[in-house]
Amino acid sequence: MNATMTPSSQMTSSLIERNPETPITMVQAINEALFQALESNPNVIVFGEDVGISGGVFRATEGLQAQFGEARVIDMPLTEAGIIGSAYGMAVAGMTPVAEIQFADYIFPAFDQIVSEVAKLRYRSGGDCACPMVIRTPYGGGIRGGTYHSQSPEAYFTQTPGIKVVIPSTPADAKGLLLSALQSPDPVLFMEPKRLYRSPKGLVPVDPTPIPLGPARLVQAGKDLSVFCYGAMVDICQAAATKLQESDGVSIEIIDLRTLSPIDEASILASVRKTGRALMVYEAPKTGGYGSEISAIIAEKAVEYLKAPIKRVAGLDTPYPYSLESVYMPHPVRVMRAMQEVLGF
Amino acid sequence: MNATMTPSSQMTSSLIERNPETPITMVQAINEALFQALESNPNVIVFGEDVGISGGVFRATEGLQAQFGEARVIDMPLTEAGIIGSAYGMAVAGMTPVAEIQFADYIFPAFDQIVSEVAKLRYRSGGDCACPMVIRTPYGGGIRGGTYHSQSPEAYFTQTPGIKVVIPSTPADAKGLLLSALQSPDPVLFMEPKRLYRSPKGLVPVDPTPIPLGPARLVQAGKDLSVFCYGAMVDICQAAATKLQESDGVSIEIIDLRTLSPIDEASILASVRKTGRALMVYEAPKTGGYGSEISAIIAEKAVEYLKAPIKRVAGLDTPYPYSLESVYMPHPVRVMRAMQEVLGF
Amino acid sequence: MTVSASSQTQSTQALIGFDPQGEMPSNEVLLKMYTLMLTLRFWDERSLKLQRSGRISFCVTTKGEEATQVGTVAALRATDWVFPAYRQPGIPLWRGANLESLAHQIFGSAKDVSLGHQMPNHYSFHHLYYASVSSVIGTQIVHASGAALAAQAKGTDDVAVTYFGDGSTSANDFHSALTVAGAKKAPALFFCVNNHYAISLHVSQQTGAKYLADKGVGYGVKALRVDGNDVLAVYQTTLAMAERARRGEGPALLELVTYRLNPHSSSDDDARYRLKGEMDGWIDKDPIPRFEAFLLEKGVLSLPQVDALKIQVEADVLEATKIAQETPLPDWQTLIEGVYAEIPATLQADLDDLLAHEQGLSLPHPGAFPL
Amino acid sequence: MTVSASSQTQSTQALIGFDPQGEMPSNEVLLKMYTLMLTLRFWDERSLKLQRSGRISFCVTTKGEEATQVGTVAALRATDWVFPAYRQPGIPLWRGANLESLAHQIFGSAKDVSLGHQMPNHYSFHHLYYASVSSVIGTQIVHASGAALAAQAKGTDDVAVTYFGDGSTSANDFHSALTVAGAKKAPALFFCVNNHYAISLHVSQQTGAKYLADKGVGYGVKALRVDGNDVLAVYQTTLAMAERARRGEGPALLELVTYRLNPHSSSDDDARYRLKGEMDGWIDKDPIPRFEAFLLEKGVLSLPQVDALKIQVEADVLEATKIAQETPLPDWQTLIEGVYAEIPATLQADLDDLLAHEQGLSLPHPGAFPL
Ligand SMILES: Cc1ncc(C[n+]2csc(CCOP(=O)(O)OP(=O)(O)O)c2C)c(N)n1
Ligand SMILES: Cc1ncc(C[n+]2csc(CCOP(=O)(O)OP(=O)(O)O)c2C)c(N)n1
Ligand SMILES: [Mg+2]
Ligand SMILES: [Mg+2]
Repeated sequence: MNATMTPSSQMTSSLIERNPETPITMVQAINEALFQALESNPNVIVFGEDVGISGGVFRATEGLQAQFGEARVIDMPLTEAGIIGSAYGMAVAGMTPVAEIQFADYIFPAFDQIVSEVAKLRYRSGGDCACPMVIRTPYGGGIRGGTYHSQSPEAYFTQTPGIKVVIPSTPADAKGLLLSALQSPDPVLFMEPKRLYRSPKGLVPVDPTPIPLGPARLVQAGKDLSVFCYGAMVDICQAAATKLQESDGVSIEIIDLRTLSPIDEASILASVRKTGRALMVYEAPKTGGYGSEISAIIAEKAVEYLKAPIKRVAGLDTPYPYSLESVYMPHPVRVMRAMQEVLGF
Repeated sequence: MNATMTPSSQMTSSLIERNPETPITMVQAINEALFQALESNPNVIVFGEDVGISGGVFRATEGLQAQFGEARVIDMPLTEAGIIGSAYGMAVAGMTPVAEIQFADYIFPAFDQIVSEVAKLRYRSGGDCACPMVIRTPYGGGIRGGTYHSQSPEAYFTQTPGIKVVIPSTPADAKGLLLSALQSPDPVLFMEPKRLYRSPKGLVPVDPTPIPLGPARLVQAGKDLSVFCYGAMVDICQAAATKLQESDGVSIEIIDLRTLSPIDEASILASVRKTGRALMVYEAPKTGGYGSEISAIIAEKAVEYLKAPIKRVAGLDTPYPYSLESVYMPHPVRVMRAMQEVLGF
Repeated sequence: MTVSASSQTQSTQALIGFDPQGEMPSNEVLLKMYTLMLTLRFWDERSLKLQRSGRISFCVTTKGEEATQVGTVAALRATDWVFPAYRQPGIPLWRGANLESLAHQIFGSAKDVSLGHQMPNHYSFHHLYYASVSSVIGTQIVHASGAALAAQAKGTDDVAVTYFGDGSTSANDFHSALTVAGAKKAPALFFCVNNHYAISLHVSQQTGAKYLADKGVGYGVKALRVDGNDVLAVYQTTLAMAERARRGEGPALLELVTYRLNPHSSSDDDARYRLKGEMDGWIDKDPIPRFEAFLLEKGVLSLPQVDALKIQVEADVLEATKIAQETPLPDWQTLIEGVYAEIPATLQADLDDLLAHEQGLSLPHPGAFPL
Repeated sequence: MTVSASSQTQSTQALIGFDPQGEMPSNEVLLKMYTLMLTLRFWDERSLKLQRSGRISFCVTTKGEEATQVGTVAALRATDWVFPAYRQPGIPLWRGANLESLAHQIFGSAKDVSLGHQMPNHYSFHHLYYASVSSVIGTQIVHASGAALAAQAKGTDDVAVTYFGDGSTSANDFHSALTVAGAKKAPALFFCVNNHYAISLHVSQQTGAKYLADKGVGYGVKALRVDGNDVLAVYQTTLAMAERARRGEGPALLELVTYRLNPHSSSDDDARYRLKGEMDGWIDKDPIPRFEAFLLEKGVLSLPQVDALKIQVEADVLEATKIAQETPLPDWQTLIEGVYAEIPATLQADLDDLLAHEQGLSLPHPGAFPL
């Protein structure tokens, strides 16, 4: 296999030769997971717009077509509905499709296929049919992409029973969770925080090591406040917490939810029952965002433990802006202030 | 105008001749509003699948094409994206489009047009362009429609800034709110609880009398518990409250939200600050439903008034079932038990 | 400036009929085809009766369109994936599904494969390569393109097929499907069952195209118009196009020209929109008497055999629906089965809560609605 | 069974060029067309420079595709609604927008009509009948069908037009748009700017169709292939099809055959996918030198005039971008303006909360991304 590798391909060389002690980027980690999946499972097919000859606009599929051929790494015409609908047909016919939607903002032409078909097939057939697949898509802001290259549409899908929603926040999680998604018997929407694609880097096991879908990740334990976040907001919450712990001597617990749907309710409730305070941080517009659901769960099942209001730091209830996006996106200072408010209640 | 009316048309005769003291159905009220809008505003265009020659599968557009002609009441090809996309173009060009999506379950092929285009046009152009329109669609369960004729997808839209979401619960509200929607400078998704289309009947003013978008409706005042609901759930909450008030001597406030987006936060908070207890009732799957957002608002802004957990009675987190839908849909007894739980906390 | 007509692509579709020189099924297969067409007719009648008497909530029939089902499936392999619309019960029946399993589905009984999760006529027969039916118009079309890509990737010579109506050609996914299959030369057959109506909209209002088969050229997909009431014309054309696809020569769009002899569904009133007089001509073209006459003429069947067959088939249909009618509804636990392969803990907890308190509740249904 | 080729619709598209006998713009209009083409070329160069030096975050250019903009808009009325993609800045400029307003948009400055809400090149000029640009591929196509229906309902003889790329013909809304316009004979013109690439995908991989113009026949929409690098061929064909539509004879699809001479956008590396040698032939067909030669030959322009014009246009572009560059960013209040006609109370409260505490915050941007 080595013999046929194109030497120019970053990925293949990183897979084979890279030093496990050298940190890699999230996009490299994803590329590596896809490579290993294609290599180990002949049923895996990777496809989407510009994923083949050009290696994907973010280079996540770099080198894959050269390695695995045009029948398994497919450049598709410009139709998201065609991409997801095809994934469904492939899955029913026994393949393991990995479809890329170039930006999460462009998932909406495929919304009907995802919400009406992919998410409902198993249920509507009483388990007779199913269509396990992975839909990968970069999401989120912070790259000066404006209205249509910055959205965080996770809550459209977390409210849709039948599809899992997974969001990594580190290179290692990206690889490990993607490998698990590829083994899931159910469809998985795998949303990649594009702001983290190229930095920070992190250590990632070279061998394929799946990280189970489901359990949230305890980023840091604490006793005064529980912060729930995911994706690009994890670093921001950590930055805020670090600052506040130093200045105010408080103890903050940060939970990276990772699998947003189905939700890890037990971890959320356990944390809040311990700390008595909860803060949700997410990039999407505040109203109807994923943080609202966490809030509702806590208010329903742990209200008696609460010492303060449950707060949300999120985007404004507007479409995503361009010139002032750095005001719009949750900022560590804004998160810090919200922490202070909740702690000082 | 009377002269050209087809005598067989229920609607036109009801408009002209009907006794204002005789209750009418919700579908008649909607038909009447559309008739009066077409009559008074030459820019109004009504269109959708089967709305013309057949008068709509629920008969909401009965008689309109015969009265106003094929250029203003248009039978469209089977393309929801084409219907909503056309509405956008019409609105930009100065018309007042009223598009029907035959079932809310079939709004997803038009999701991209609604979420990416209709809802974002004003913002993305900084107010330079806008596309006011009304999208009417029957939604909700209780008619043995199974997976694809019963869904309540309101929360996909209430989380989308830029489009208003309005849901009537009585024939009078249906007419009055629809007339206001037709005057709104912003796009309105007008969701009609199809289970209430033909019963119960209610008194409706014959003259066009808009009911403002925005304010929730106080169905009944109370002091021990606030119940937030809309659409077909209002009657169910009332039935439950009536029973419980009789048996347990409690006092229950019921608020019909009517305009779900933008939300009437003031009414919600005022009510909860008064009663100290909140219950949300909705038909959609519980997770990520509209009730979760209300819960989050209360938990954020009125938590210190709470005497009990904030509860949600909703659909299960599954696609909509067929054989056992009467178990799935919130039932008065289930609502009553939830009221008791919250009251007895 | 004047632009000459020849500088643009023009429609030139002819209607393809039965070719006496063409490929013919064996007598045994001809008999199976005829029996299935009769079965479908009786199944329709029975379903409508059950619906009218309130024993099932809803039904769609396929009266008039039997040849489009039977002629196609008879020409396919049992392992060719089928992505159907809601008007193709003939496909699983051809492949060995029994009437009882269809009956359990329309009653949503405890023995329904789909656990009573879907309304009547939305079957699923994965082991027969017949994928679960959706109500959403057009979505299945692109699934066939995907299954055809899968066949390409696996290197088999299976084809994937899909059925959809005239109205469905306007849906997004008709476009997605033909775009993908055309660009990739995927081995898919697209059966457009042109029954002239999409609920109330006549096909002439559905599109500006002269013929639905004209839609193929814009995707580089071979497209043909076939007499959809001639089961043998359908059979021959399907066979030819399937072989072509298996050889790697690409997908085909077959417009099967037929007519819906019943209302759209049990909720529909077709008197409101049906073109005056149109129906009569089509009753004369009813595919069943046509095929019957052919078989009698060829001596494949005799009149007494026909009579006996009809009695038998009617009895089979009656028996199957009786069994289903007497079967109870599914257990409440089925409400949460099949959302995911494993039941999420929170979902089980929510159901348990219901189970503990509300056993036996039911809301009245306000009656028939237009679906 | 063999099916004869004549029984299916075949592609027969010829490329339409300039007709010396055909309709010609006045010399004044010819000069305006040429000046605008130059302006676009300089605008591209300047934008790229601004992007490369980090003064704007992103740009798309239209190099090579100038004739598709200028030839079409010159043949339209000022009140014909335009629903553009992101590669048609020539339309508002033709209709009187000044370069400064475009410059404010690409800088997202306080003077941007769109209040800095969108990324560069996403203009909106409602008063010029040029509707706000979306980044979502294809959505605008059906907006033109809607505006055309509006013209029908109002009884005017305006047409509505839209621009989109070769890749966009695969998007759902290409299908929605042509389905609606074709079925309703709506006065819409669909300009498909075939620049041979959708980012990295060559048009030959985008569809199985021989020509993109073949896609018209499936909708009953007249469709023509035009030399999109010949501004006068584009002008003449547009004029003819617009007049036809105004007469109520229906919509038209014009495939304007051209070539993208720059990478897809400032984020793209076209060396990865461009077909070897393909570019050279197209550089020879560059629409600007071609038109220039024509005007010089006809004596509409002299060489010294050409040189003076180039200097003037370059200076104008520079001046406009300078002004925008010196303009500050919009006020924070603009963040919440334009979601609805009225600002919801809760939204104002959320912003006020930000204003009270976080004035002056900003996150670093991690740099250029492929958009
Ligand atoms: C996306 C979507 N829109 C609307 C409907 C409602 N609907 C059900 S059947 C139908 C007409 C379908 O016509 P056609 O494709 O010709 O199939 P036929 O019923 O004639 O077999 C419509 C509009 C639907 N089911 N799905
Ligand atoms: C719905 C959607 N999918 C994907 C993209 C990403 N994207 C931006 S431009 C483009 C290619 C467009 O090609 P074409 O229509 O030929 O236009 P061109 O850029 O060549 O003018 C793609 C895939 C998008 N903007 N919208
Ligand atoms: Mg039909
Ligand atoms: Mg292009």
